[in-house]
Amino acid sequence: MSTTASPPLGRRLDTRAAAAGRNYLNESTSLRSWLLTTDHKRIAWLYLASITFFFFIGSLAALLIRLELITPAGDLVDSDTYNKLFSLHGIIMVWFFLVPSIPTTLGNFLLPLMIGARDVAFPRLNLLSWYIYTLGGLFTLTATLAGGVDTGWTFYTPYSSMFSNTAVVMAATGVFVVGFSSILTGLNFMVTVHKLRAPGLTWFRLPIMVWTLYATSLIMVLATPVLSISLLLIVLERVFGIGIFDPALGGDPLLFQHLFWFYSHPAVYIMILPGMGVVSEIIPCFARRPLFGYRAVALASLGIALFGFLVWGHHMFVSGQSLYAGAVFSLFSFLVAVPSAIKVFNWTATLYQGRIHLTGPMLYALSFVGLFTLGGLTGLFLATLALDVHLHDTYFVTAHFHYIMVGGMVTAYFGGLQFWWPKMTGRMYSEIWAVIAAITLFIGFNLTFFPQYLLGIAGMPRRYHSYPEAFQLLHVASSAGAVLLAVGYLLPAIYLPASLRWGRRVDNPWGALGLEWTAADTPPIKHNFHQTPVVTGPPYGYRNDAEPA
Amino acid sequence: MTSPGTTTPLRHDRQLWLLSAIFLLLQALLLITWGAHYVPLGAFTPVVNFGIAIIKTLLVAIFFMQLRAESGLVRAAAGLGGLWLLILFTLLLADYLTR
Amino acid sequence: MSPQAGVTIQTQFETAAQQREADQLGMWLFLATEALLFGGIFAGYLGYRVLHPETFAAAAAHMKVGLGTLNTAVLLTSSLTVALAHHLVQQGRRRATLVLLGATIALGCAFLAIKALEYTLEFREGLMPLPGLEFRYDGPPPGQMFFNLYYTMTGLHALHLTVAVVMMAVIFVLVWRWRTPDRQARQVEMAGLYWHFVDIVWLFVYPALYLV
Amino acid sequence: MTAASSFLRDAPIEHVIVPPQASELAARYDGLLAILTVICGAVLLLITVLIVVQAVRFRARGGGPRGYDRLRARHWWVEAAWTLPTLIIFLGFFAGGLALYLAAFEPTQAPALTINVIGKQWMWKAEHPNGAREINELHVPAGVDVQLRLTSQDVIHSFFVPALRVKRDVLPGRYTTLGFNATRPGIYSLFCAEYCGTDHSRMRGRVVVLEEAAYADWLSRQDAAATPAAAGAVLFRSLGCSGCHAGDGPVAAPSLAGVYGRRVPLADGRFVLADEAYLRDSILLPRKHVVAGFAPVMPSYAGQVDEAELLHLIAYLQSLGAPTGPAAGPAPEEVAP
Repeated sequence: MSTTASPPLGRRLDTRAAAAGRNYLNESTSLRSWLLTTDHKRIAWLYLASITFFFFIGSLAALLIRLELITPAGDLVDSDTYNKLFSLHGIIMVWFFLVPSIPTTLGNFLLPLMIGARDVAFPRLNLLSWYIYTLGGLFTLTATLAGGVDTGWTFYTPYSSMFSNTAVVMAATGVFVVGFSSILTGLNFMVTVHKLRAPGLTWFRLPIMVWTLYATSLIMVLATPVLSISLLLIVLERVFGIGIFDPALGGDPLLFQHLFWFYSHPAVYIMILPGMGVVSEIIPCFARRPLFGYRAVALASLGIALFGFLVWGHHMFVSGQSLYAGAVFSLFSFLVAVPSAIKVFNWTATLYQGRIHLTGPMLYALSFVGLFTLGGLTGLFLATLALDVHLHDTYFVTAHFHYIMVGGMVTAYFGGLQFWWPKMTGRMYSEIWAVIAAITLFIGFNLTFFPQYLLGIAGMPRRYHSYPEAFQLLHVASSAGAVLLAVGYLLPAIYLPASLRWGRRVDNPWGALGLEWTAADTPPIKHNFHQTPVVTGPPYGYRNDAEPA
Repeated sequence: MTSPGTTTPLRHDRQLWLLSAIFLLLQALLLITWGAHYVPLGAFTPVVNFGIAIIKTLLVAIFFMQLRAESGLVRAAAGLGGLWLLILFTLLLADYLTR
Repeated sequence: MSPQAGVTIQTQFETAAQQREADQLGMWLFLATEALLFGGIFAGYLGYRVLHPETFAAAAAHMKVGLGTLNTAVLLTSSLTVALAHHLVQQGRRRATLVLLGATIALGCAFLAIKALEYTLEFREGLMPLPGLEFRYDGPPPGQMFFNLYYTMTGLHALHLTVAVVMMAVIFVLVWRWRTPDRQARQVEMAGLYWHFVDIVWLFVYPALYLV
Repeated sequence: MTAASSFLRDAPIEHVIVPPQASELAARYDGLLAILTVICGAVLLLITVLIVVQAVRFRARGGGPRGYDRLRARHWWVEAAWTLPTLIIFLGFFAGGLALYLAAFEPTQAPALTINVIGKQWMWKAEHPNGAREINELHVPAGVDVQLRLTSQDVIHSFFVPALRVKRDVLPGRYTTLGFNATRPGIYSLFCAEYCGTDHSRMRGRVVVLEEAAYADWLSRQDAAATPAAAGAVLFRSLGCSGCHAGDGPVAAPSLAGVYGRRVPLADGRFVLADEAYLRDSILLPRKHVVAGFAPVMPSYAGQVDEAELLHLIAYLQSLGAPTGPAAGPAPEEVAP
């Protein structure tokens, strides 16, 4: 951070870690030392293991869905199975992958390192979060696999509360439990950022990653409990018949949608904000330029977190919500899009006059910008009241949020994982394969989801097990893309673990300038720093006149 | 911030006096709410009821929960929940009141 | 290191003050979360009250306002005893703290007992919409919705109060042992914050359900 | 379930991407869609080109020192330069969307034809004013302001006709309305757009738009048992409503003649518009709105009438003209067609 000259890319440093010999990975190796660890870096690995597991379960469900949709007749699985598959896919991907992934893996690993702290504020709570997450997740998975849940991840009442005869109670309980993991992580991060910053590390010297993690945590703490209570009401309804959503008692089915989206729309920002943080770290590093408009990007993160709470009703434009409320929600939806647009422009401007290295992580990051832009722009279609009437609940929506969440967030997650992989392991992965994987992901993703925009405009509704034949061509294209996408996901799952054995030892292969790179060993020692770093300048002190490697 | 041994006896007496006074005020407010229940106030009933509840909450938070002695950061954290509840209620009512 | 003896500073903190502020901030953020949890169901209450104002008022006439008011008074008193306990434990006055903590626990139990009495009376009147039990309320259906909300809200509150009572009991034992007075002072403070919060929730449950 | 699948008849879809424009709204809709697509497409193209061009132009192995960074020198001006136009364009989108939305969901003139549609797992049931009924199909005349009165018997459904660019959720316990004016005769797809359980994807059918004369002809060929109003009149007697509301019963009850569309004074001094929702509530939740001057003694009919019967009762009440006397509405027989 205080460094003035950035070392060129690819410089192979004699690792200080090797000289010292001790790091957080080899400090103790027993299973017990991992399962009872309070070290944020080890907890990040625990999360990485759990999350990868859930990600592949969710992906498998997605693949089956796409296979089923190759033909219009719905002949691979029956409709109940299909409904359970997309519910499983949604529940797993949203709550056990997208929401926790970057904050709990990269966030856990990096947050204390980036702010010069020895750990998070409440390390034992941090471990507890992981246990809650994993046990709650396995509980839900058991429910969705054994009994099956067919409500979709949205649990809309009165279908979920009175009509579905599947394992809704178990699944909702599992998601309810996992919510606490999210809340505790968010709380932990917020206190950490407020109270544990290194001397000299003022707010406007924080890396954007920390800003976005902070904004994410704010949403986790304030939105998750509302989801908890609405799921609890469904469980109480199904167990005791309390009928809060029963129309026969004067209950309003829309109440659930209000409460659900009060969480679930901000949750979209829980998913995307950390991705924006990752990209804001990667792009300056490989463009050898400080992030353009640092303050604007930092404040935009907080702006998104706040405005994200004012827009939930845009999921309900055709639901029977009051037209006036719809207008208010539409207006706020456009306002929340402004900070996102600002970020995109700033990332693009960061490249200007840079010295751009198209490494694997950089390709992921640039893919993110492109895919997120398309996802965000199509979000404007959906925020436009009249256009949403036709597009709501069609494949246009499916395509839109997959562009944000898969094209955006998952791409950022993969990019970030590879950017910090050397830091986490002390080993370099295969760059060639990373480039191939990033390109495969980009092509496969667009082939999968772009046709879905067209399907949506054509009027194909979501969650359809069988469909009119006219839509088949686009569905086949989408399914073909899904196979390519699966390859793009599988590649890192092979070459990243392989690097643990065959990768060369590195210290800071990118010449990156964050505190985590410059002030800590690679891999870091148990309490991160030999001595507490003192920060004297702003982040991203990259220079584009450094000599090439 | 108070820590053992740093509080003077005078401060101690004042603290006890203050807490007891706040307690009496809270009970008085409770009696007013209860009494108001038997007076037909029409549309003002909820205003009075919840207005008094908010006053009581502020008293408990500021004096019993010692917010007055806390840093601005903790006060902000305390206000956070209230602010977000306001967002939830306002936008929810934006639907229910104009439907 | 801190000049205060007895405070263990965990590795991630530099000073005792930093550690205390972190605890304090963490607790208040947790209370914000809890506030939103109750906020969700209050939002439901609010929406339904706007949709069915008359039937809610009619159903609320069946509430036992006297018991509700008594319970509010009990909880406010318990808040006083907690606040006093926090004050006294900082003075190192163990015995007085124990008396006040004991009083707090007793008041908490008294609240739960009165609540249980209320539930029993309502059960006898057939105003409890349980499966397999006849619900005897001759008003229109949204009245039943009112009772459902009443049981959910007061039940969730009672659950929180039960947790708070158990927490207070544990801290009572810790203060009794008096191993590390400074830590005990922190524990009383933290548990006290939670107790006050549960009290505040009731301050809204009371007018929402009893004084419609 | 097998019964449901036998109803499955898809409309012939010949379009590839953009559905046919079968209503006035559809043309305006497509115009707005085109504007957004062009503007957003241009922005996407701009960002993509900027990334690709810069990645090549400023590639690391390009050698040499870099030029002066003009953007950074006036950094806040640059921020403002892209933030303000963005905001203005967004507000433009908002206004355009709002105007069209209000036009679609709040039509200014009264509909010429109201058709009741009930959604249930997993079929659409429609009933025309003359009593003609159909399942998973809806015949409507072209060039007429049609209003659908939608309700659901079980879970939330959503009535979606891509060619008309209309969609509206169908809620249990509530009436929502959907208005359109079909301009082009033809057969169009009808979908349920809100996930509603096992056979959600089979809850689809066809909307048949006919010329007005053809529609009249089609109507006349349907064997309508009784009009909804007549069916409602029968119910009105058999449920015992007439006992009190026709004025000759033991209990005083408000006259219902001409009640529909009137502002009714309530016991607490407020007024409420007697629309479908009000009449529905008065039958199912009679004590929600007590009419001024009457005791709250009416029992609830919840559970005794289903959604279709409720719509019949409302149709009957709607058919009652202006009151003929102070307390007596016309007897049911008088209004039968």
